[in-house]
Amino acid sequence: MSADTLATARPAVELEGITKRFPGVVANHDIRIVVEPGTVHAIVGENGAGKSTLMKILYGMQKPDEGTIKVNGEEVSFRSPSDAIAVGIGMVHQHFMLADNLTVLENIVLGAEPTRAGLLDTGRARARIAELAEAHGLRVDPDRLVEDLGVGDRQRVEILKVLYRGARILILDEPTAVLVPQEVEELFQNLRELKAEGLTVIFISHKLDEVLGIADAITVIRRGTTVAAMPRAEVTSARQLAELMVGSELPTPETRESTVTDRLAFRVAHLTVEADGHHPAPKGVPVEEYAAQLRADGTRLLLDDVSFDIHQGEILGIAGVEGNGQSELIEAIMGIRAAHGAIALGEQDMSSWPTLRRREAGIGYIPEDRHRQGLLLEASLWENRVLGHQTRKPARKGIWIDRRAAREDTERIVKDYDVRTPGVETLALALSGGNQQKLIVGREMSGEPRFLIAAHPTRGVDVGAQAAIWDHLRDARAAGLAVLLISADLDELIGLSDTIRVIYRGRLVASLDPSDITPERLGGYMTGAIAGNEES
Amino acid sequence: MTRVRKYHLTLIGVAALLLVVSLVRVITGHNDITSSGMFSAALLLAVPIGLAGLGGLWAERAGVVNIGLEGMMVLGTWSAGWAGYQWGPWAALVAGLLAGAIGGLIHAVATISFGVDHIISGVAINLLGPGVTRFLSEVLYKEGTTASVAGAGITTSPPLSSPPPTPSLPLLSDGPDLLGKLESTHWFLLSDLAGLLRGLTHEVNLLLVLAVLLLPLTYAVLWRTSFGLRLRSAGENPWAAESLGVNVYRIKYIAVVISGAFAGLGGVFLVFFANKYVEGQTQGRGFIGLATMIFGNWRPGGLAAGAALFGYADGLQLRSKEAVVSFFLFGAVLLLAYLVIQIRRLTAPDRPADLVAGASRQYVRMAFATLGMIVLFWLWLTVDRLPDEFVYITPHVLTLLVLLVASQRLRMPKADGVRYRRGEQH
Amino acid sequence: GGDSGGTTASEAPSSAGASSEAAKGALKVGLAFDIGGRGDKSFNDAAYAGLEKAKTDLGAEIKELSPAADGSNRGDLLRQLADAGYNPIIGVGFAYGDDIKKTAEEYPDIQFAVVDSASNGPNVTGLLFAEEQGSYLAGVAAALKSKEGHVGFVGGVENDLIKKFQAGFQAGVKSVKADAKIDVTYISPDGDFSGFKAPDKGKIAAQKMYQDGADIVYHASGDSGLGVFQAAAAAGKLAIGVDSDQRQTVKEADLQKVIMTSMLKRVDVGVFEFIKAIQGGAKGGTDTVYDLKVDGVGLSTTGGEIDDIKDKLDAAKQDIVDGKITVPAKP
Amino acid sequence: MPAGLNRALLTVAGVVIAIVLAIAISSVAITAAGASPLDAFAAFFDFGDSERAQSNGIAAFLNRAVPLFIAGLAVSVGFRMNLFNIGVEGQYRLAAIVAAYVGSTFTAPAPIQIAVIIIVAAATGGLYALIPAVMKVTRGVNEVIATIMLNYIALSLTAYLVRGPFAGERAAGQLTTTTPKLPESAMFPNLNFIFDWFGLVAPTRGGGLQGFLLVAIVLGVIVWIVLERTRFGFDVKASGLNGPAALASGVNPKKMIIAAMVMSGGIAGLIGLPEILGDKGAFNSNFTAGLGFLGIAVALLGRNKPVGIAFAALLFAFLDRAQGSLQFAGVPSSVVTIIQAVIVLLVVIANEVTNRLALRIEERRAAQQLGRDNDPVEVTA
Ligand SMILES: Nc1ncnc2c1ncn2[C@@H]1O[C@H](COP(=O)(O)OP(=O)(O)OP(=O)(O)O)[C@@H](O)[C@H]1O
Ligand SMILES: Nc1ncnc2c1ncn2[C@@H]1O[C@H](COP(=O)(O)OP(=O)(O)OP(=O)(O)O)[C@@H](O)[C@H]1O
Ligand SMILES: [Mg+2]
Ligand SMILES: [Mg+2]
Repeated sequence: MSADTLATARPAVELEGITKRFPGVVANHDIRIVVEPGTVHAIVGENGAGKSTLMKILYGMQKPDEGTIKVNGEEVSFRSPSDAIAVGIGMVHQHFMLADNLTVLENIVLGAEPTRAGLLDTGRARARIAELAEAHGLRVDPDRLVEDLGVGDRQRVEILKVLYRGARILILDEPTAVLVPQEVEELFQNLRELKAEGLTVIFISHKLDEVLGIADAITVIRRGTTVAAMPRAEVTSARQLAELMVGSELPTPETRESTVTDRLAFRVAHLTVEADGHHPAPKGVPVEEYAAQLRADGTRLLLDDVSFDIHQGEILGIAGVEGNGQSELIEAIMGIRAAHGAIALGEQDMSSWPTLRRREAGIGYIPEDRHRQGLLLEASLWENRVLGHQTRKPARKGIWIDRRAAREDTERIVKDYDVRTPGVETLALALSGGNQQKLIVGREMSGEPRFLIAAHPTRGVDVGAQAAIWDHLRDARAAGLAVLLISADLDELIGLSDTIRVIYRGRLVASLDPSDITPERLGGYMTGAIAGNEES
Repeated sequence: MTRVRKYHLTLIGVAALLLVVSLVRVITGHNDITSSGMFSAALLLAVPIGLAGLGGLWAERAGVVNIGLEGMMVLGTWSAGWAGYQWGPWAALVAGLLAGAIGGLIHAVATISFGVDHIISGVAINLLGPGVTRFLSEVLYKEGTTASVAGAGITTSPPLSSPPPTPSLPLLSDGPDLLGKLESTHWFLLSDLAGLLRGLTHEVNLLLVLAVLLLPLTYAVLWRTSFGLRLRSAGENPWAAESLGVNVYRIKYIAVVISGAFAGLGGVFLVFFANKYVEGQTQGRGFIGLATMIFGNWRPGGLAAGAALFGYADGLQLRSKEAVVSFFLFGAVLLLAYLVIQIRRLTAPDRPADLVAGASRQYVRMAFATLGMIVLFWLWLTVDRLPDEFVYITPHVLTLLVLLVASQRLRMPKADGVRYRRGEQH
Repeated sequence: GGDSGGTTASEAPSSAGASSEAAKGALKVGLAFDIGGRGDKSFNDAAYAGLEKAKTDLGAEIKELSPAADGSNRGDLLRQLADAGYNPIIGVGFAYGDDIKKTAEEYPDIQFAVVDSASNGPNVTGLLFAEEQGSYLAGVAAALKSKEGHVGFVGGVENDLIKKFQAGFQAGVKSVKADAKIDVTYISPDGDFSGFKAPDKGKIAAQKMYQDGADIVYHASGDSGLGVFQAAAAAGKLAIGVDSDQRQTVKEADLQKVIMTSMLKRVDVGVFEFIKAIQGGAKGGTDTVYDLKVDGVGLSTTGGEIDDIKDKLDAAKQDIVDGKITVPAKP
Repeated sequence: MPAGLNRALLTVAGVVIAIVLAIAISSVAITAAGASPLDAFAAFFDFGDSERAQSNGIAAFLNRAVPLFIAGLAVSVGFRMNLFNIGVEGQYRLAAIVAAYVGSTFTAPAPIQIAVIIIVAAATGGLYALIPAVMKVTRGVNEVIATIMLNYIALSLTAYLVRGPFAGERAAGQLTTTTPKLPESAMFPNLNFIFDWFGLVAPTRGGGLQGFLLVAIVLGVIVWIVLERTRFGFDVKASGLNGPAALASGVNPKKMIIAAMVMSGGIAGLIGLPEILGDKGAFNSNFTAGLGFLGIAVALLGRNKPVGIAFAALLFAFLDRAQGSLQFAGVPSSVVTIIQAVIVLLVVIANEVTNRLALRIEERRAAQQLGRDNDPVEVTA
């Protein structure tokens, strides 16, 4: 930092010696970061490096144990986010912070409501939102319920929330994780505009090329402390950044030679899911016909006549912006959600089977949200091993749960999958996200499935664990496993899949060959910008 | 747009119901089912339930389940009796409110500050309320005390030192009492309407007016003010609220304390009604209130409807045990209406696909409805008077029946009952 | 309110021998209340009045216990009294019937009494009250006073005890006006005692009767009766109280006015007389019936509202005492 | 397991602190009432002067604990999977009358007679609990409301049955309505011989120490085994800890709701049996009410675990027994309810605090252990 830059303007944010300890973890250790006003400052670091913690400290959500924070040159001390908001800081969180059952408008004004005579002045709020939306190209209908919005819209609401408060310093914690490239580009356009207006942006991402595309300066955090800080110009490649982050080389998800066989492993035909409750189809009417009729009636369909085959040794990737029917597809296959159409494992039709029987027949399931669908956080690891395998060896002996066998098998998983834990009696919540995910992968593989649903298998998992999970998927595929892979990480999708199908508004619209597709083109299909090559 | 349609639909529904009720009255000759006395009793019985329900609404909208309403209501009745005999109805009002609020505060401390399971804390308060009040009675109302001389016993307080004022609407329900005259003609529909209006306006106690006003007030505060928005956000996603600088703890505290105060107010109402505290006079109304709140989909309007239904049915079984039988006819007519609508839908040329698909199911349902209609009709023809034991439970059975029909549409606040701790996101 | 001046109940003829009997000293009387307990200003307190009288008049040492709110420990209270050396022991309320039977078997040397239930052991005395007879008089009074020929009855809990009140009342009314209309309402079913604690529901039930044209309502509904009085006051009509002279025990002046009379049930007399008899060496195994003959039940006259029909009431009473009229105990 | 031991120790410490605090708080109340707290606490331990009184007191205490324990068990089964069966109250009442009536209609050798009565009671309770379960599963009716309403309905229904179809003979002058008397073979043998073992006088109180205590113990063990060791128990636990995860693992939530509710109701059906088979010999209109609601408090206090529930039931029963002694000591007996409520509240608060503490410790331990034996991320691409 040279003397003359200091002379021109005081840094927008200056973090000095920030240390934050959690029980057993030092999340931040003596961190120092200087963010110049009117710039986009990226912070990178692997999972658990302490980025979110740092930002929460800057936003007043957590108190640092040590260190000082200066905003626009003034030293500040925040007791709550409202203090941070007061000095012009706004934060978009890593996970959406929206109240589903409130409208967009209510979510935006919450905490900074305009009032007239004690009542909420929605007129003024609406005007101001329209104005902001116009100025920054962030268009959303203020009267819709947030629960009806897609992820892109939600992200826009989050940013509007921050702008609405007149923030001059924006913190964006992994805002692009759930966006497709086109949306990312839109977002970056917005950010550049904001920057042009003199706003400061602190931007966190795991996607290094994105970082290189938008940032003016970059700080790298490793294991809770700053290991490098430099202007964009000094960075030569993503690889260089990555090595700073992890101290070693980047893994790639590419699969080499194809292991696809011609033996059919799994088939879905004409899968259709109604939005407003399932109504059984009349007897004798083929599903296609019934689906057509529903369409004609204007019934909203979450899944619209979806068909595909997966062969043994094949990974079928489903690309799509979140909310286009992926969750429904998985749930329909698992039997959690009622659907029309046929689902067959091998030769066996299982469309009328309950979830349990499907699992027993050999479907493995890595859910998209491990905390919601995958784990009993307040139960031990071995009990989590039993989950989903209550009816099978080794977890079960007659009507009993075979505790000893379950423990032993859990120890095997811990060893084989490198789950870092003090023991199998440890509660699942004491494990880090990546280790929890490895446990789930190990569990689902241990049932020797013939078909595996892997939804976002490496989401929120750091590079090390990521590579391990990819390896396991590849090995299983080589052994003849059929995999349905759903991922928002397009590199992962392209790298692992043998075939990619694009889902858009509940329909499979394109079938692509991963060997000659770029993430950008894929994003085009996903957003509907490029018309699909399939008719259903 | 949808709101307007919903509102109209509600109006049409109410009108249709009134029509059917009026018809049933004329056929059965049970004039009491729409008499002003009936509606006034229904209102009186509905109000304490509704107040408890409102209490539940405030707490649950802020994300705290309050099953301790009953205990808080008990605290309210005792305190109102105690303050009322010494300093009159206004003091009773304040004391009841405060005592309920203290109950709420205990619940708040346990659930919000200590993160205790909401149900557990509520159950403890339901134990605590009757225990503490009985204890206080044993101490303060024992023989030889001035209270005892004034008429207190171990189970009752002395009467209020002066009765709460009871205004009634001039002209319509008092003096010339035009509505009363119209009602006594027993004309179809007109008398029923008159009965309804007169029942709601004749000799209304001030607290009752206040209680009824609390419904729109609650709506206004929760849905039209910034405080209400924050409160609801605390029940939907407290972490989002926290991240925007809302002090979620404080909001929840306020909500739960108000919740207790409302339950206490329900207790005050009972004391005003009886003119004194009587041990056990809440009679489980806290629980019923909670039920009406769920029944009402966590909304003031629905809650009012639930409380009104319960109050009406309770009033009817208390006043005219024979008239309860006419509800068989009422049910039969409703089922008939349902059948007519279904047949028209099924025979319509452009019937929707889901009907085509679910036709067999539909037929089964209609067969059941037909059967039910016939049974109800037969019951109405043959039964003169049910054994009392079956009459007492009219309100409970009705509540269950309505829930069976309407329950699927309920949606509770998303973070209701969730333990919230600052900085610990789920 | 035991010693109200104008009641028709018999004057207890005992005070004379009090001082001499006090010398015996060893008399320790235990009493266990019904749910609600001591201080309920009603049934339990009436029993307590008898007990207290035994203390002052007979020099008895007394101990009274209230049961838990759910009444689950009635038997244990009796045993605790027995173990602590109390004899005799009295259970107040018909709910004690079963427990007294058991306890009496366990403690054959102790004398027991149960109010409102029959003797069921050689050392158990049943203290029974002819509520139907008193209620008959209440019915006669109501029918005579009613201008419309329309009266009402509000019962608290629909059990056989309260039905005795109803049966007597109805018979009394019909004896005067065979075509009289009698509305009957109960507040809660048997086993659910909330009907004794619901003044609001008592009020609503009575309100309906008054609106329909009844001009006198008799209640046997504990604290719910307050509501009946309020409804009467609001309608400008009359009501009849129960158990004790409610014109005296109810403190509100406007409510006192509407209480035409009360059907007295002299539990105090029953309790006291029992203790006295035991002190005199009596043994149990029989029932003592407190009926009109011994003035164990009757009508209160405070306020003088029924003075004008005193002749007719006395005649009716005499007919019952003479056995010319048998009052039904079941409706 | 040192981690488990840690947790257990912390829990016990928390409970002890909570009880001490509860005693302190109630002492304040007692003093305010003009009585001496020392007298009051002495009264809790005063089981009478004579040996007979003491034995009776102990029997009364244990007899009270039995239905409370069963009620707690019944409630806990539902609560374990976040199913709030507030309807235990109605379930046991209805079950009691049906069982008492059915048991009175025939005579068989004692074991058969008693077994039939127990089965009828469990079946009735289970069937009555099936109503809210089916309503919830098919129509989404909130079980809290449904069971509250069904409690009132059961109350009226039993009132109807006991005076109508199920009415039995009554002695002249007996006002309590009752079902027919059960035959002698239906009466559960008592456990008075246990007092001999300890050299105590056998209690004389009606029925003595009720034999149903054994049934309760067996029931507790069965419930523990079912919930902790079987697949069904695992499914219940999973559903309670994380509904969506249980669903995804193949647990059928509808079946679980029905199974848990019926099991809860079935257990509830037994609550009234000690009173009927060990004491009264019939169902009558003075049948003890309110145990279902107390069961909620007992279950919560016992953290929904059979052993905890046993302790909680004993504690409640111990306090309840003192109702008479307190009055002898001149202390308002309502102080019992206050102590119970305060203990429930404080114990759960203490539980919460110690639980959190234990989790922290566990997390720290996990983190420390991992910090020691693992170095930076190694990449295996
Ligand atoms: N509230 C908390 N309590 C205990 N530990 C925490 C807490 N929040 C974060 N941590 C730990 O602190 C460390 C830093 O976490 P942080 O969320 O800041 O990482 P991150 O860099 O944002 O990771 P990611 O890329 O996964 O978002 C991690 O080990 C995390 O588990
Ligand atoms: N909210 C929280 N409260 C308490 N501890 C937490 C919290 N969040 C995380 N931790 C602790 O932080 C550690 C890491 O958790 P986290 O889920 O952030 O993992 P991570 O660092 O992202 O892991 P990975 O690198 O495997 O993705 C764990 O030990 C966990 O116990
Ligand atoms: Mg992480
Ligand atoms: Mg982060």
